[in-house]
Amino acid sequence: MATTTPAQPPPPPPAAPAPQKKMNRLGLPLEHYTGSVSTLCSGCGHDSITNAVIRAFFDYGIEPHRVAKLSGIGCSSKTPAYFLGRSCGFNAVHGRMPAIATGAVLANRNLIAVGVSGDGDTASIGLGQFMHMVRRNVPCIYIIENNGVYGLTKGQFSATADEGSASKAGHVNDQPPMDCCALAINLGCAFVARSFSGDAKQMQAMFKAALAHRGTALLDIVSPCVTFNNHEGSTKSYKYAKDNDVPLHEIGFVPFFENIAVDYEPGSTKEVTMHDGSRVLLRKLDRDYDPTNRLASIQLLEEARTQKELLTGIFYINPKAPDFTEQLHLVAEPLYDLPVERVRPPKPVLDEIMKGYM
Amino acid sequence: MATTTPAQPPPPPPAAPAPQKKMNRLGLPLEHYTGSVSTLCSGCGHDSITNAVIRAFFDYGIEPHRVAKLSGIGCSSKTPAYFLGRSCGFNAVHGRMPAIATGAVLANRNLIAVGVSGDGDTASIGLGQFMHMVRRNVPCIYIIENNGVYGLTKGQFSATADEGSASKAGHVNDQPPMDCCALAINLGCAFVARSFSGDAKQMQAMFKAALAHRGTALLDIVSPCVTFNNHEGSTKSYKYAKDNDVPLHEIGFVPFFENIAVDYEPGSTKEVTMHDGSRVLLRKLDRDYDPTNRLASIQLLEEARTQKELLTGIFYINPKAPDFTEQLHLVAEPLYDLPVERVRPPKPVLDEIMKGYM
Amino acid sequence: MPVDTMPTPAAAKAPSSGKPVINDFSIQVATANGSGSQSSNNVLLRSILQMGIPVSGKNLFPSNIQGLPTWFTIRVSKDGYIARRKVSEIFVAMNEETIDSDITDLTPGNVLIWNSDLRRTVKRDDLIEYPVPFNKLSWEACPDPKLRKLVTNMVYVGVVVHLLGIEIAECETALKKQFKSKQKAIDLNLNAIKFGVDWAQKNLVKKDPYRVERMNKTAGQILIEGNTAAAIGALMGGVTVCTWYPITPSSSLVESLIDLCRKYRKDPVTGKTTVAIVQAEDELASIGMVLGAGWAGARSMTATAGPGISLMSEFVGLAYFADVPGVIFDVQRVGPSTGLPTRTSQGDILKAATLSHGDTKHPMLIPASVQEAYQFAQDAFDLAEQVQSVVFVMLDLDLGMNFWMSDPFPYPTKPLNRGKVLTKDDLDRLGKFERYRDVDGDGIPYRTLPGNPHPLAPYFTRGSGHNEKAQYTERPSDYRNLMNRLAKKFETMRDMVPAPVIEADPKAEIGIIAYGTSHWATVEARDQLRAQGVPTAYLRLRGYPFNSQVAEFIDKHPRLYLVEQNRDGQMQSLLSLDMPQYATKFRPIRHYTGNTLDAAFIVENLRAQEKGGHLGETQWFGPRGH
Amino acid sequence: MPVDTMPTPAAAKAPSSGKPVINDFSIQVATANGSGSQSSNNVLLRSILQMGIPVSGKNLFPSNIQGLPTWFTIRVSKDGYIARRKVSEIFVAMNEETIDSDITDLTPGNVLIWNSDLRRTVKRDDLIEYPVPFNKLSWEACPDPKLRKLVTNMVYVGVVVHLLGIEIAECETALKKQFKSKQKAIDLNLNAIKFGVDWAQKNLVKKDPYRVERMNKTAGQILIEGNTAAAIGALMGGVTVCTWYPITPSSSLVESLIDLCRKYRKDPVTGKTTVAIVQAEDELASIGMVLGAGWAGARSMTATAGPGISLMSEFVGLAYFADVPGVIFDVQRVGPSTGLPTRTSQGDILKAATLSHGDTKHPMLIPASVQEAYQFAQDAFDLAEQVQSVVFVMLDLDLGMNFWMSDPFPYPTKPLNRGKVLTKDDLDRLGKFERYRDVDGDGIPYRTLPGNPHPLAPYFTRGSGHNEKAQYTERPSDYRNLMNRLAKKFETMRDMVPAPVIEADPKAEIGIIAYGTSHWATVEARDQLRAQGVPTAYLRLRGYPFNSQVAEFIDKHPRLYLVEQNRDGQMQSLLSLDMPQYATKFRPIRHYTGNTLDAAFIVENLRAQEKGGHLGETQWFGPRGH
Ligand SMILES: Cc1ncc(C[n+]2csc(CCOP(=O)(O)OP(=O)(O)O)c2C)c(N)n1
Ligand SMILES: Cc1ncc(C[n+]2csc(CCOP(=O)(O)OP(=O)(O)O)c2C)c(N)n1
Ligand code: SF4
Ligand code: SF4
Ligand SMILES: [Mg+2]
Ligand SMILES: [Mg+2]
Repeated sequence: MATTTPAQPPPPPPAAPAPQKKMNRLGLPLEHYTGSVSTLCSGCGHDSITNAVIRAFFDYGIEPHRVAKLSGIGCSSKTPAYFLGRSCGFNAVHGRMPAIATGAVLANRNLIAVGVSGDGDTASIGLGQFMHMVRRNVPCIYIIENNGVYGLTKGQFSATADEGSASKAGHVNDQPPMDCCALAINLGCAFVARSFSGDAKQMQAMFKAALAHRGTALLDIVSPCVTFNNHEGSTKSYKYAKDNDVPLHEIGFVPFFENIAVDYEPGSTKEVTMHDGSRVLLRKLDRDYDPTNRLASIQLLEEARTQKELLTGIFYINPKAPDFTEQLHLVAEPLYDLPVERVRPPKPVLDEIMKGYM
Repeated sequence: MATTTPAQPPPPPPAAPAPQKKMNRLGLPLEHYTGSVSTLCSGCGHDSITNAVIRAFFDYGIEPHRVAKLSGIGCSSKTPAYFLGRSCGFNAVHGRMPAIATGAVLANRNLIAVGVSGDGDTASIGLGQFMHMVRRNVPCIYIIENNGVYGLTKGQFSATADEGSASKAGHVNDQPPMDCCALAINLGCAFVARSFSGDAKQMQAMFKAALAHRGTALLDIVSPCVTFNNHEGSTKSYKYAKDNDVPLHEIGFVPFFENIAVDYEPGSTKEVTMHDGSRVLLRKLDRDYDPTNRLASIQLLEEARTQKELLTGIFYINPKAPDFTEQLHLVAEPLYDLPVERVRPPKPVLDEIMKGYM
Repeated sequence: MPVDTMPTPAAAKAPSSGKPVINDFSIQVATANGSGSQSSNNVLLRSILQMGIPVSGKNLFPSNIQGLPTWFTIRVSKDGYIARRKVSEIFVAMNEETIDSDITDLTPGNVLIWNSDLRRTVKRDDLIEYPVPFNKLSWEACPDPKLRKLVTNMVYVGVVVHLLGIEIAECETALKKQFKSKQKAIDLNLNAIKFGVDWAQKNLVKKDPYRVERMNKTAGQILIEGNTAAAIGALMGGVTVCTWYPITPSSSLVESLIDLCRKYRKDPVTGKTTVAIVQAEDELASIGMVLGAGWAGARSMTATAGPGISLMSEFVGLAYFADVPGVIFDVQRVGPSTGLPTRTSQGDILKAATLSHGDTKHPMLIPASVQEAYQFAQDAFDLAEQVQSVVFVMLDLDLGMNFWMSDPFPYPTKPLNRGKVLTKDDLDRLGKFERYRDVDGDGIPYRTLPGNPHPLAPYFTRGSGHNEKAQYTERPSDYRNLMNRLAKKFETMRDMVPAPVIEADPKAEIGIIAYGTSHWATVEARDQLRAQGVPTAYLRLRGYPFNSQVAEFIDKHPRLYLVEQNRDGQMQSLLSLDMPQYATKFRPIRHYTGNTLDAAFIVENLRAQEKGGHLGETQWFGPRGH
Repeated sequence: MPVDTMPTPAAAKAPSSGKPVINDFSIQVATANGSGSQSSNNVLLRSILQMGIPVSGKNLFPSNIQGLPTWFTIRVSKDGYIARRKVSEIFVAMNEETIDSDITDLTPGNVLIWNSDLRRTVKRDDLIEYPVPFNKLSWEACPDPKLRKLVTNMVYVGVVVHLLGIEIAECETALKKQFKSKQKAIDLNLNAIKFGVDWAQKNLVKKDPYRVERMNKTAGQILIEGNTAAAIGALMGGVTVCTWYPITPSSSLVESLIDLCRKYRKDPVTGKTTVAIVQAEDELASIGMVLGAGWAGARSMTATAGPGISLMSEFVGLAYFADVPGVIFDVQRVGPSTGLPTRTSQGDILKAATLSHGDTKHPMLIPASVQEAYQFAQDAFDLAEQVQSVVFVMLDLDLGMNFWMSDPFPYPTKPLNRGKVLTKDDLDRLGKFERYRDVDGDGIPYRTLPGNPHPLAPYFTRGSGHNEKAQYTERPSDYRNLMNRLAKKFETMRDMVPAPVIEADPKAEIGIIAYGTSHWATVEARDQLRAQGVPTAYLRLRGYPFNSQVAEFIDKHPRLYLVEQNRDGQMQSLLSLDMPQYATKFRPIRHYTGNTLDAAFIVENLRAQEKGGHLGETQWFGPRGH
């Protein structure tokens, strides 16, 4: 029956371009990283992000069963069905992906949480949860597929719509946009980046860097909605994004398992060693920029705002910030399947407690 | 019956120190600005804020019936019962004062909205509403009575608790604080200030400046909870606040109805003319600071954060930002009592509409 | 289309003979979402309507923007029935994704118009088939590849127009309506239709009996969606603050209102507007703004669907406890949770009525027609201000998002009823005011509005305990008195919400109760039952709480059927709790598939229960011991 | 204390003669919140308990931190009754703010111990009075002004100790308990008590009949709050994720758990913890985390009260629709809205059971005692995982925040029941897995957990339409099948929740149904009725959905009374909907003032209805036509 879109194996052929190598370091083919056929509008930016996720996880060689995909509600939040079909997923309620993700990683800290959200899902209804998750530094790759509108409900402005951006019907948005990257930095987020769904290379490098990070990694990705926000006058259209995308640096990534020495001219590249030993290489383009300096990142984003520049790149990294499971001093093993002896104190403990109330 | 605390006239004697002059410019006595007897713990910072509000509204000469007092839930949110007993008030649900305030000012744009909230009310459960209200620039004086804990539920950390601050029981907070001023500036708030409930003079000047402002005026006031957060190790205790309070400038206020020329040494004072013609005078103390420069205010707060400085003062003012009623192009009269002819189109309009569907 | 797999013993048989069937059949068109087929379907619908023939249109669409299967059904009914029919005699198969399952599901004797350029594997020899190479035709009809998809859809309109004998002039009129005055679009589409007509004329031999013939049953009728109707009602009801958060199927209600207000709620002199419409950040905010505005004296409203209702729970309890007015349009979709967001149900009835923690009850207005949607939208504002309460207007997706034929709406004759508001002058006259005193014995207190300069006017509103003077209290008797007054207020509402509509039948032993959109299938089912020798009386609920006519009706009829579109019998719950003496009397007819209700379902279920038969799958979770 | 102004025809009369009354009276102490009186009251309570006499303590406190009136009641009952009594024979008036109204409300013959240093204007000549200059005494007893307020409270303990004949050695033991090993505090307080005793010895002449005498009815008993009991249950139940947002009266449940886990859930080797306890930013987040954790296989819980329940509505509907486990402790307080946050009610029963939009139903466990709070907390985790559902544990403020005597809790004997979880090995063996297939015919499907490496294991969870394979679907029959399975699952739960406790009486024509804390007043009321020649049978509900014993019990008794602590008869609603054949049979006894229920209220209401009398004020909003 056609209204039943398959969400399980057998997975469809990969939507990404034919892989250069057949198997990744785990010996898995790319098909192990794809999902169901997308039901989004053809040309939707979200599908490009899906492809980049597939590619990055394949390249990095993550075992699919270790991943938990979490999302809210929206066209963007549907995408976890379209990648990593061999991972568990939870498409929750609107704006509440962070809570579900937090619960899941607390239950099982071995899970690699990938949260997908939309700009409406995150910056409108979900703003509080987004910010509190960031504040807690919950280990999760948090992807905002940012098109400035509510796609699934047919094109209303979201809170990331730029001041002065026009709707398809020609109405102009009067309010300043929420800049989720600026907010995240403000709250101490230790991995904050922005990309554009039209830049597959940049996205893939960022996803890999995010995989190497511990804690919340925020990726705010401008992802045009071809159906409702791709017109003249929109500041989230393909054309606008292409014309205004200013990459901050060129991002290279050397995973921990490839012990490669990379040559670069001194001063040309900023290298950051990630938590798992991978290295992120940021090759300078127009400006000198140190993504480990928080004040600099704040200034950078404020300047970009006033100049209405669509800056992309990794704005801030701090590979050392303790994540939420560490803050909570959890045991090393996942909580969810600790044996009864470790979660139910023995009888003498109950006796002791009872004595205290006698 | 004792459990029925009177919330209406006859109002109790003023809690504020004896007034210097008996009547304000409207010929009203101070008693017209007081409310019921406070039921907060004696010494609670919130009561000092209450007194400053009473004094500021008296001095400014606002007719009490023009004011609408709105609040959420918490010890702080109870305070609207303790000031301006001759104004209407609405003590709503936890964290949702902004929505109530927004609705009220849309219904009646002549109302002067005073919203009171706590740090739990605003930065935890109410973060989303707070930020979206700021983004809309809803005309409202938004007071956060910030004690770093949930007072009414007995002392749990709130989201403004500083990293490293200790609870009464000695547990240490691991997470970075939400800085509501920094967040508000990020969202384009056009009046952002911080004070300390121990500084009555600064608070009163700020409240007057806020009254002269159009749009959301955010006042984040550190207000110690003597019962649950006034101990050694707390960064929101009286002692800590007194020891660490660094006023950014000295605030003077010349209301529009007092046509006074103020003499000051050139370069010593920054003057800002407010929407209603009042003037805010910011006399330089240690540093040169221009509160009309947004980037500067962002840098200032980030520096204060890293140096763990409790800066107080007016961080940012922009008297020109259009408020929400203007953005919505509302008619000049309050909507709530427009006559039927203005809200129900005449019969020919219905005929025309019907024709369109034939 | 997705069929209901419940056994259908008495499915209507399509005539296989050549005897003409005039103005009495359904057409169903299968396309993909976002392919522009909606315009084509509307043109088809309107053309038939303009020929004076009663029609209705129902869109079964996916929760998706582009590419997933969509089915549009046009019912043509000389008798004026507008409910869905279980079987559509004519099927137009335009979607490759579903063509096989669609064809499999057809009833023998059905007419099948299908795009022969699609991959079809299912073969049938019991259908009347018209293969049409639509892709090829649209290549020919439209040189511009960008417009070709749209044109394809108009070509099938042409084929249907030819086969059914629809007047081409009416198509032209309908196109003008559809594309306003965009002549280029009109021409393009008209040409495509004509192309389809021509091709059909040359290539198809009429083998089926279905035809339209001009009647005069639709003169002066409008064709409108319930959401638009409600929006016009709100406009005429003098709404001044509207807040919302987009959610299917309620968004178009507010979006219609926005369009209307842009035109009709501008001050002629200043160009400023007399209404504030705010897209909130979520439903917690939108209901909060409604209540802030209602408290400050505005006529305030929001529109939402199930998930929004859940999020509004806490605030609605505050409104109950503190007597704050506001209007909530709940355009119901299939729950629980996200459920089927683009399918219809009556699944929030009990939930809205009892929303929030603690002892709470809220009034509901339940329109069945677009005219009632228009009327009740206005009534809701009056009622909210009169009783100082949140008022729910319970639409559903079927009413809200489908096109319904109706008489044009009457201009309101009553003034706005602003309820018990005391002005400064009133207070001067009265000399006293206590916000929550039950002065009139109806449980409804008087209120003042913020800004009233009289010294007695200000009071403090709170969701915590308060006495008659609006003072804070924890005194047990104060609390009980307040709760009793609120209960009394609810009693007062029994005769303030719209009364039920009763169609008595002195011969009937069977009474049927239905509400909302279940009405249309019920009307048709009653006619069928009457024709089968089973007369029925009928009561249509239009409001909650219930008035005394409901008990009388239940009492009068030995056997009582309750038709609703949810699993748990949510209206039955409300009736049983209000009238426990009848709790065992209700015989449930419950439809919960997301599809709109059809008369056959009612007839079959009712007759099975009359025979003492099982209630089908609904039985085992029905009331125990019943 | 705030009295209930409902007419009290049969109020208990205190004996005015000198005949001694041993171990059978109540003491009520009026103080101000935050004055430290809680320690004094606890010492008094414990001292009596340690003398082997059954006691219970109830705290009536304001929604405020410091300075507002508080009343603490200690009931001393040789027969072991622990419900509130309407009248307290001994009143200790320590609060100037309420002294006049408190004294006005006393029953003739009551004993009044009052602080004669307070301004009192009300005179009475029908009381047995003991004026005590407490302020003066505390000046003398305590040179340090900072401690004086606390000491005052211990001085009144001394006066009471002397008047009632409480053994001073037991006070010392109680003080040690209270102040752990802080010798300085123990000494200071003990001296204050002795000071009070001495003063009373010298200055007061015993005029009243009330005395305590050592018994042996409390040996080995614990004295504990229900919230603490539930926390110990959660600890023993193996909770691994607990999220919360502070709200009275639920906060102390989680705060107790935090304290317990700090001690008892640390890995002995690493010092790390085996439980994640998270203070969320609000209740939408706390329930979301519970469900995320439950989905990923943790035993997860949250605790909240009415407003939190409302905010959790949307997420709880998701859990229902997608079979996600989690435990919610609802410690009920008085609603609607903020209501009376520090007063008790059973006002969320219907609301929790039907929480969320659409057709939803959720199981509830309803403890009446601290031991059940402990037990059901454990059971809830088992049930949640067994049936893959949100499980509500419905406490109330009375149970949660008052001190109750109990046998020590038994160590659990059953292993943890983790429900139908398939491991990699299971999947290897089975060779197939469909997440939502009803394999066992009980409506409960099997699940895998994220992280399971078997290729069949992963599935996609969603709140939108899904078929048995967890695939997205909008197909009508898929939806209906899913809803039917969920309804069947709910049927399965009937015999999985705790069965009712029945006390049959073959002679009884009257059956009483009660639940939760209403139990204690009901037990006492039944004894009183029996003494009056009215035997009753009793069924105490402990879970929802109901099992077949409930219907049998209702059926068996010609007249059936239903005791609950809410206005609208929320449990009556659930019973009526489940067993419509009995919907008219319930005779409501509803107490809704925020005060705890007392036996006299039940006896009076029941007897009035037996006489065919009116139901008092509850009648006019009761079920119609009843
Ligand atoms: C509580 C609730 N309110 C409203 C909706 C309706 N809704 C579905 S998706 C959506 C917005 C999606 O926007 P965004 O997150 O930007 O995702 P996009 O579709 O643009 O990718 C809304 C409002 C809902 N599902 N739930
Ligand atoms: C929905 C909801 N959750 C929880 C509560 C309980 N509650 C009351 S006040 C409060 C926190 C108050 O903290 P804050 O806003 O900082 O005010 P303060 O008392 O410190 O002034 C909480 C959690 C509530 N009233 N409503
Ligand atoms: S509506 Fe927009 S966001 Fe949604 S699938 Fe289509 S293009 Fe993408
Ligand atoms: S608890 Fe804290 S915040 Fe509340 S009234 Fe007391 S001092 Fe103030
Ligand atoms: Mg979007
Ligand atoms: Mg606080």
